[in-house]
Amino acid sequence: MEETNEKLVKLTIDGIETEARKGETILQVAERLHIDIPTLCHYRFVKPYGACRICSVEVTIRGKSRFVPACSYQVRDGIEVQTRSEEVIQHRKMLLELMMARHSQVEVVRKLAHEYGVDTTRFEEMPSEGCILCGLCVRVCSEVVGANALTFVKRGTDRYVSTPFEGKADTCIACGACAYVCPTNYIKVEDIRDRKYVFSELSLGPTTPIHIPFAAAIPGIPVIDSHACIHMQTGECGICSKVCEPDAINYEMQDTFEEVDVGSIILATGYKTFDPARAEQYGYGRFDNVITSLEFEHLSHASGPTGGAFVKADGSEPKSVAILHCIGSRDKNYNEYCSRVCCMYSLKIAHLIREKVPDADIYELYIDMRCPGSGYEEFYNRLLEEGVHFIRGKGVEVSQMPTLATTTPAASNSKLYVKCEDTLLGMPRELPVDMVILSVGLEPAEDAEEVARIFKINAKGDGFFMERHPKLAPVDTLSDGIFIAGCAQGPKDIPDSVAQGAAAAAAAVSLIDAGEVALEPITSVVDEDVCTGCKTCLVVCPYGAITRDEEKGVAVINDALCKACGCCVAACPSGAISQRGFDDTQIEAELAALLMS
Amino acid sequence: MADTTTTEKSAEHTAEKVVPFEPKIIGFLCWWCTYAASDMAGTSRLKYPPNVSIIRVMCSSRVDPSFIMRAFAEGADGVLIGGCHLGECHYVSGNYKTAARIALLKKTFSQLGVEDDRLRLEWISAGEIRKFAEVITDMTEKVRKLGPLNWRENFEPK
Amino acid sequence: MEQPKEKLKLGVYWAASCGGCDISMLEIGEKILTVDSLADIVLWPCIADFKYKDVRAYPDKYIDVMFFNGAIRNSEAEEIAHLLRAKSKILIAYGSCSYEGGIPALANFYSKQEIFDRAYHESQSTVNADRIEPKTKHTENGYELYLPEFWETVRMLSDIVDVDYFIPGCPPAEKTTWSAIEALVSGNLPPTGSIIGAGNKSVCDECPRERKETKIKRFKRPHEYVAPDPDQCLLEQGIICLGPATRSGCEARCIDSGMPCRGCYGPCADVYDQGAKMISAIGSVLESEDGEEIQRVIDEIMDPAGLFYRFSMSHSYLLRRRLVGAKEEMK
Amino acid sequence: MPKLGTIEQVKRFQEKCKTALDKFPLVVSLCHGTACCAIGAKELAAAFEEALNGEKSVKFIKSGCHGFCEVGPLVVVRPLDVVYQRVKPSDVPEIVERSLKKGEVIDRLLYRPRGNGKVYAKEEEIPFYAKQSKVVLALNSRIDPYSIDDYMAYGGYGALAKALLEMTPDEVLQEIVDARLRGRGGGGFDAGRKWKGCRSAPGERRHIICNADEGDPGAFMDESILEGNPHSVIEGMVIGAWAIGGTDGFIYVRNEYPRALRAFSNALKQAREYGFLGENILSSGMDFDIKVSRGGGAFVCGESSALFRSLEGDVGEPRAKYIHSVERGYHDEPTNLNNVETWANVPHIINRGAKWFRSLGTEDSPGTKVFSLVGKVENTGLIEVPMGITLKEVIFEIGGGIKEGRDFKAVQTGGPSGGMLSQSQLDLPVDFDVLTEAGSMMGSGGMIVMDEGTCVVDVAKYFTDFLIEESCGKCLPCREGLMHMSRILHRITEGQGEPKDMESLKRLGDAVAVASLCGLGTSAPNPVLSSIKYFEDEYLAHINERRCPGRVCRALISYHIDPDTCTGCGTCEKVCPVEAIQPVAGEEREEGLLRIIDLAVCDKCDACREVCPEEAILVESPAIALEHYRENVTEKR
Amino acid sequence: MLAVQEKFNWLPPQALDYISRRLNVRKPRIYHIATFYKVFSLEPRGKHILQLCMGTACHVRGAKLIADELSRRHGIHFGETTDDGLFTLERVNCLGACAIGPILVVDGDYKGNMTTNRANAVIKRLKREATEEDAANA
Repeated sequence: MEETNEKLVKLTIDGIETEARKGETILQVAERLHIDIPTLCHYRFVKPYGACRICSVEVTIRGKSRFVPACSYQVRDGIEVQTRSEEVIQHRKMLLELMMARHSQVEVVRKLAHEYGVDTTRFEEMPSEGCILCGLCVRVCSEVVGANALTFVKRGTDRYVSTPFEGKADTCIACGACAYVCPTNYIKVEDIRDRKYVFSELSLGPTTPIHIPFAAAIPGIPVIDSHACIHMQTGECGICSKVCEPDAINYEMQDTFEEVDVGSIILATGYKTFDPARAEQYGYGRFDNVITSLEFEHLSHASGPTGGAFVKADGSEPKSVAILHCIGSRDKNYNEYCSRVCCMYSLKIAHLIREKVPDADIYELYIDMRCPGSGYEEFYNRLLEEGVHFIRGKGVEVSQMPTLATTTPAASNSKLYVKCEDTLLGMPRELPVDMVILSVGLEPAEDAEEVARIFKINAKGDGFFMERHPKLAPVDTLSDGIFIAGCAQGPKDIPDSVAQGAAAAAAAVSLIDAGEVALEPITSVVDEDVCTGCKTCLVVCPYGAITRDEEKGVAVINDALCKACGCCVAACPSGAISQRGFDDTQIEAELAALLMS
Repeated sequence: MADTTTTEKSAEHTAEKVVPFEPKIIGFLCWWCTYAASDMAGTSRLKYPPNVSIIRVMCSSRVDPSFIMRAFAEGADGVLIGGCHLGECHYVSGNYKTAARIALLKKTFSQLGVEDDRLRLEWISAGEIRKFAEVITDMTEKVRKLGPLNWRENFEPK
Repeated sequence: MEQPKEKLKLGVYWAASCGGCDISMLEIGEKILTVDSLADIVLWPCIADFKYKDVRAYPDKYIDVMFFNGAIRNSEAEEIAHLLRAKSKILIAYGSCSYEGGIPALANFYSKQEIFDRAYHESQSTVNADRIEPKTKHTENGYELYLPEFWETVRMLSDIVDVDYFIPGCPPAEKTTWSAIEALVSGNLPPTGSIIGAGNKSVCDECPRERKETKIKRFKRPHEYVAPDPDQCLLEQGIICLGPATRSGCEARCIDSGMPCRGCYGPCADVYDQGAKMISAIGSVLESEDGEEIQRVIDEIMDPAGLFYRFSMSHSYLLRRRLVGAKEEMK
Repeated sequence: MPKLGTIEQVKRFQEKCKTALDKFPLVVSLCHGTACCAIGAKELAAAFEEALNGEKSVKFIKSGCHGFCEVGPLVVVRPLDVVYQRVKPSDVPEIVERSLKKGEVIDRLLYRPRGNGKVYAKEEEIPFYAKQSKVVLALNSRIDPYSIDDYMAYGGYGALAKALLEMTPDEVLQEIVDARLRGRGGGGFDAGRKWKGCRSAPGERRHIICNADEGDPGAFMDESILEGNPHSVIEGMVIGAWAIGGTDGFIYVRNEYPRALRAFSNALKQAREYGFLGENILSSGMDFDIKVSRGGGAFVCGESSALFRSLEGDVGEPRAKYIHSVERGYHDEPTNLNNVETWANVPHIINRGAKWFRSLGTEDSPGTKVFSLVGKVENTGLIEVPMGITLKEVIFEIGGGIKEGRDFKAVQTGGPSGGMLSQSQLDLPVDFDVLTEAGSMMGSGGMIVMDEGTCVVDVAKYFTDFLIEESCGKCLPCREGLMHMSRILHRITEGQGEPKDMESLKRLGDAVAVASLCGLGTSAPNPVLSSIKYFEDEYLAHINERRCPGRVCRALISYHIDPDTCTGCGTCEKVCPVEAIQPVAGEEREEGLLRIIDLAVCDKCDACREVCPEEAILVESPAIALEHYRENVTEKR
Repeated sequence: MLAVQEKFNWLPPQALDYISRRLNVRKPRIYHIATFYKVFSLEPRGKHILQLCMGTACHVRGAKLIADELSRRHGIHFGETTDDGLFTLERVNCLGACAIGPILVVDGDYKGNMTTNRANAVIKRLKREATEEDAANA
């Protein structure tokens, strides 16, 4: 309740003299004084209801004492409140006994009853599912969410909570508020979508619309998911702003686009992993226990869904794991290039599994074990010593039942069979394993094409950004001032990416430091008397160096960007563009000279 | 330096004392690849006919069809244009423009009676010095077969 | 318009012409009266009969301003061209035909023999069993008849004589004609040999349509577009419009009525060969990064030479189709 | 009819109606209340109308309930003032001929109380009426509820005119406060103070509501008032509106009272025609109208906050009572809710003044109270007695003692929220505070007399079951507590009671009373608690001896035929639905063989006992019955 | 809703939808009201509506016996409609005619001083009438 200058009310509670604003309830005063009063059907953001009566306390006014629910009784001048008097405790015990008769198996009730020493009930047990009819869900749904999807039905002992006419409530927006607020969590939010529980969803997403994206998020401040937020949809709720002391929540904030003038741009837009679903032969998405290496990272991470435990989809511990290299790379039908990093991270995965499940059989199916650089080969040898089985042959298929005659089918039928050709032994093999980890290769980011188009740099055949020169200028691009770094330029591991990042930054800083840019000497020039702004040259220039000056209606060339290729000179239909070198006149003179004889 | 093959031919026709037709071919070579290839070909002492006189341009897209028209009009028997392979143009998309222009030009020439072989567009990257030499040799032979264009005689002398 | 001392002597002649230019002289409407008040028509075969001998009778430089329209197709045209050059102070090549060859110059795609075969033998309506073709000299019962020599190639006026000024257009627009007359009458004329009455820029300068820098996927042939978008540039809609490579001055009258510019005002200021420039422009605006696709799209343009050299055949480097052994290649 | 505007016009009109009424020398008033109609009053009315259709000099009235339902259908003939009871259509010609034409009294139709052989003709003489002092029910037997003229003939709407035109709202309010009129709905809260609270509460709109929900089973006084004299309630409400500054009025009628609803709606229409409702009532500048809203069969809606919810078109779920309804009631606006009987008293107080009202009843419970005296009492019906009268007078003098001379056991007052009073409390005066102290409650005025043949535990169980049925189920103690109390009571009545049950009943009752949210819950345990307090022995009988003193609890009783009194007529055998009654060979009696009840088959439907002419069928506890059975049958056979 | 109940003797779902739309009242509230108040029934009710008063006065004078009679003998239970759709028995708390309890109301017609025998008689009569009626129009 906000501070108002209404007159204050004096009262004593449990012998403590205190003051409260008119209209405040005993519960609020008690909370302020840290006096514990049990509540079941009370929730701060809904109007007090007074159904469970467990919060009843003894109030004496002018000598006459009576029992009132602390949650809804508004304090009055001169009242004397006893929250733990002998009768209060006795009645609370009786109420709990009544509740135990009906809801003995409900966790909340049993715990509260236990606190008051009530473990058995003299009354006849009449177990009901778990709804203690506190009405919180109904009230939250109407007062806070505004969807009005739930209601009480019938009255007296056969009163229960349900949706209108027992059908599907069409106004329900599945916000889960009722499930959240239910003290006995008797309401569950069913995932009516019939999707299987697939590891890729292990991220389980945030539980509430307002959340900190993940543990180590920078900046570590909460964000609101506008689709899930009730306030954004129905205008109701708004609890988060009520609770936030610094009142930092502003619902109207929209994503804003900032227009920034910069001298140089570094594109480090990264990569995406190869989607193994494209190669159905590996069974990703069909079999629960086929996961990608990224998902393994998520699974084995301490703050991951399973707290770091490496388990199968059904939660049990896998005894045998196959790690398949080169999924989606060094493969004609997907990506021909080698993604460079999969071998090393596959070894790391094998090592991690060895740590988490010491007695597991780990198979690594590889074509060539590429461990370049210092320390990598040693790691590989260490893996060899740790008893990881290395099979030199690419995994070609994962199926649920054995296909080769030579394999001995495993006992339990939950095994996955990885077919491969062991080139060292020179025969096909089929490994019955519990789990398959696909070391997926690297691919250009989803929007790589779009980014290339915007920044007027072109992409190589395989989709990664084209550097100015593979050896001499790996972080520069053809357009001056635009640099690329990391996997955007091609698959590479972290050390290389970091090195490129530094290089790009250095290049950019050197530009800034230099203060001026060496221009191409023989850029093109537009003759404004002749040019009509027909935009043919705008379309032609790959560097976007030519723009149209709307008032004068003529093309204007930006010398800093022009690379002097001369394409626009040839393209200009009215011959308005000339060049400070290789000009028409010069070439025609050369031509004439050559054809003199 | 005249090619050995041509000397035999001339021996047979000594009687008619026919000087073999040496086609005059203009070559517009892109500085980043084909020109570099010609440079490399030279340093690696590759043999190829001298009929192509080379004009260096920064990019094949600098070659204006009017140059080619003019070249033929003023006595060239053939025109060769060398550019980087598609997708590898130093200026990102220059060679796409050239491809379109030359295709259109070839159609126009076919209407003007200029044989197709006289105008040739080749993608020769800096390293393909062998290919450069072959192209030059092949084109020279073809134009020689076609004979001189000398466009001027097309009209009554004025 | 201040009154010159005495009336100017004005002449108009039509060589290989359709007569459109002569008629378009009247497009200046009632201003023809001011012209009449300023000048006397001393030669205009289209409206009044004149004889060679009369013209020859004029003293040299007699005619102040001579509007010469029509290309040089035969010897007679060449002869009169020389004659009028001599007789007139200012010789103006009026209209596309005299300035750059115009429609008649399209004949340069055929040799003289192919034209005669078509005209006098193969055309469906001719019955010419004994293959009679016109001769330059023919005697008939004692009289000698002469016909002008039919040249192999159609030339523009400036190929024959020195032309003082050129007025492009097929026919030149009213604004062009009038601004030329004004310039002549007022006397402030640009250096000889330049173009008067038209702009330096391309048609796009006067074209109201909006250009959005769009690249074109493929070109549409005439039958494929019925109602192009009225506001957007035709070229950007895939319709080949020669506006960008054509001199302005006609106030984009064709484009206003939805038809692409066919380049009748000839090349822009710094350009000689209009066709070549257009080929380059069309090649540049094509959006494709795949060799085969580029070839496929270009193949869809059926008659590039005819399209790009519709008017300026004589004002191009190659001037005509090759004569030697040309027949078999002609598709 | 002209809209009356001034007090003179009202007075003059009243005179006009009075003279119109006096024109009829003879008046026949037939009780057309719900009870009488149920036993033939409708047919009787038809017969009278047919017989009198020609007569101009006789005014035939189908009046509201006279009160003496036991001897209905009732006909009162004036000016003879004679009361004919249990009149059948066949008596009509005789009544017309002898009483109306010749003014003779028909002896056989007079009231003869059982036992003392006396005959009473006049209304005043009949003991049932003698002790009563009718204020609210005074006109019930005199006027035709469907005619406003009759009501005005007796001075109707005079009080309204006086209040609106001659008194200021404060004066009216002060009059009610002085009268210390306490709410007749059950709470007994001082109406005057309530009006003042509502008047001073902030808010532009004030609602005047008449609570005609009367959920208490066994109480039908509100119905009779509404049916018999609806105009008095309307007049009371308009006066209330004038005093409080009410803007709009409602009456919340129980759905089970269709006849009362019809009478009241008709009265509303007439009142509007006469200008007592609608705009500018009696040109006093006050606009006020009353809308009728029907309940849906929920006892809980009797409670004020639940009633407001129901009126708002929502479910009758009560709200915490700390916010007085006068401040935030219906639609959270100031609301003044009073019972039908309370409103009906208002015109009388205005007419005859607070001092007159204080002269009736006791010091702190002035005025009269209407009770519905039902149950095992000789003269059941509706009585209006001054507060302070003792229970003994009510039951024995007015009620005529216990039916069929049986012994009195208990009386239950206040309906389900009330309690049971035993023999020892008979001398208590009847008023709000005394009854509450005694553990019961005045309630709406239901007074159910119980004799030896009723089982206290069974009644307590009945009330608890009733309350479970009617509880809105919102708060835990009421919903769960009552359910468990009922389970215990069921066990006791089925003979499986345990001694510790008494303790849990008390503790549970206490908890429910203390912790419940609304009135229903807090008063629900009263019947059980008071019955334990006064009839603990009967509970113990059930628990320890498995015996039901009242011989009602089915599990604890069994039927057997007394061999000495049974005449062998066999009627019981014919009636028994399960053929549990067989003749006993060789046991000749006057009219046939002795009958015996096969205890295994008998399902105690009580049909045989009802029809036995000799009352030979006795209800005993199983042990005794078994013993009888063994004596008479087994040895004999 | 009372009007609909009176007219159709029960609350058909379509009617409730219509009410929900017309009066712009949320569906859950209507459902709660329909199940809260005794007078409403969501199932169609029988041809004859029997209302047995279970008020205190009637109870004391044996209403319970009649109730047991109806349920055991004729399978008519409180708040239910017999399978043949003939009878719906409803429990009512005091009809205001306590003096002549127990009362059984048959289709609006009050029958006072009811006993188990008279109750049986009434049911038999109604059943006989129903069978005659079927015979007549069959």
